[in-house]
Amino acid sequence: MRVQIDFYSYFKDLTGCARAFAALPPGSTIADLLRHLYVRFPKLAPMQRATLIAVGVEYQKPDYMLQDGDEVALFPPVQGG
Amino acid sequence: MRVQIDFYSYFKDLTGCARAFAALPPGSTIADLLRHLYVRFPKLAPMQRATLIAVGVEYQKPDYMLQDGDEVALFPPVQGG
Amino acid sequence: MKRELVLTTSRIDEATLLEQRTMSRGMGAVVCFVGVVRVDEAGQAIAALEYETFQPMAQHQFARLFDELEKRWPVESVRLVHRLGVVPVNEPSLWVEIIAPHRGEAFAACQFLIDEMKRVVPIWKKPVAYTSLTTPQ
Amino acid sequence: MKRELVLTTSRIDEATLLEQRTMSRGMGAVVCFVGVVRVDEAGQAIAALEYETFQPMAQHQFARLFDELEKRWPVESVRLVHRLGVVPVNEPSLWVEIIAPHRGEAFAACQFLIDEMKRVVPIWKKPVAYTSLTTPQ
Repeated sequence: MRVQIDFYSYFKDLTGCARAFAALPPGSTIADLLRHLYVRFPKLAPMQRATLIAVGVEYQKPDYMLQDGDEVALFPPVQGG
Repeated sequence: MRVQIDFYSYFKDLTGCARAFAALPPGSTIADLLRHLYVRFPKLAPMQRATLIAVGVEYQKPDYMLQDGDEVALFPPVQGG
Repeated sequence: MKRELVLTTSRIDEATLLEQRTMSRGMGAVVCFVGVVRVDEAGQAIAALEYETFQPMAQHQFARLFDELEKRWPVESVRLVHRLGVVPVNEPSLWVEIIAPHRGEAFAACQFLIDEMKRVVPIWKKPVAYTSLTTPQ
Repeated sequence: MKRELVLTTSRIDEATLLEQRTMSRGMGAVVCFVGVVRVDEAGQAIAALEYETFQPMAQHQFARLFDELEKRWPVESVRLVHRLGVVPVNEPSLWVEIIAPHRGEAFAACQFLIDEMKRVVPIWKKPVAYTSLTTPQ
């Protein structure tokens, strides 16, 4: 299956892109996706504890099971106001 | 000595006047003044526990020693806003 | 700390107060409170509230509260307008604005000022009923 | 509960927002918060902040917060404007207004909304430095 990953704020600078795609085995979770991304974008790895993850417009946890076509967003803590 | 007493809010209705004067022996306290006023204006007496007392523009306690010419204000709890 | 205190029988003009706002470049937070006369006072429909004050004492007590505010928080500006006399339902009786570097201190200072005002500043209100000639809205 | 949410790159026009305020006769409290870009961000003098959002998610998360607000307090109206893009120092980036029957609930709801926004709504800011061509004011 294939998921889309959007990066926001300085995560775009760390990855060098705003959007990426990943092909993952069926049944993969967000944790699996992160392992994949940390290899591909090593500068993201140190941010792990300060990374927020959404699928669509909802926050999700690492054990969330991804579906084909999911749009995942990865970003640092929010700072509105 | 002689002090001036101003009443505010519904205390004016209870006393029937906005201002009164009292002649008191030297060394009288606010407590002494109140005893005098509760005889003169008996409808004030039941309000005793909800009465605020100022001399000039400062709140004072019953043991405050009055001076000749003091301007005392008596009023119910304040309700600005 | 800039201080403005207005006790007035005129209508509170929020638009003009907004226009007159100034804040320095180090300030990050404005908290504004508007107290408005509600139609129901203690379960009874009213037409207005009538506010009375003992003005010299009110001014003195507000000055003391402003002093206290300045001691507690790094507030750059406090402006407070309290209307007196008859204030019809749905019109503001109180307008308060606090300007401070950060949100937390602006909210704290604004709430402190209103809480303390309601404890020590000699202002009283009494309901003004609808007369028999007036149809309650 | 009336809800208005605006995410915009335009300047926040407080005067117009004030003009558009409506409140019913049972409401007694308006709390308004304005967040303004400060000249010093983390000890460094800046020229502006640049705000970025993930807009569909921001709108969804604001809607969830408005739902929560409505559950917790008898708020009649919530209006929130967040500016995006480059916001110069001394200009508002955030404007929030809460209208409720009483002061306590209006303050609580306003502070809750801002606190939660800063926790869950995907908006980020980055400092915009003075360039060598600009003289810091």
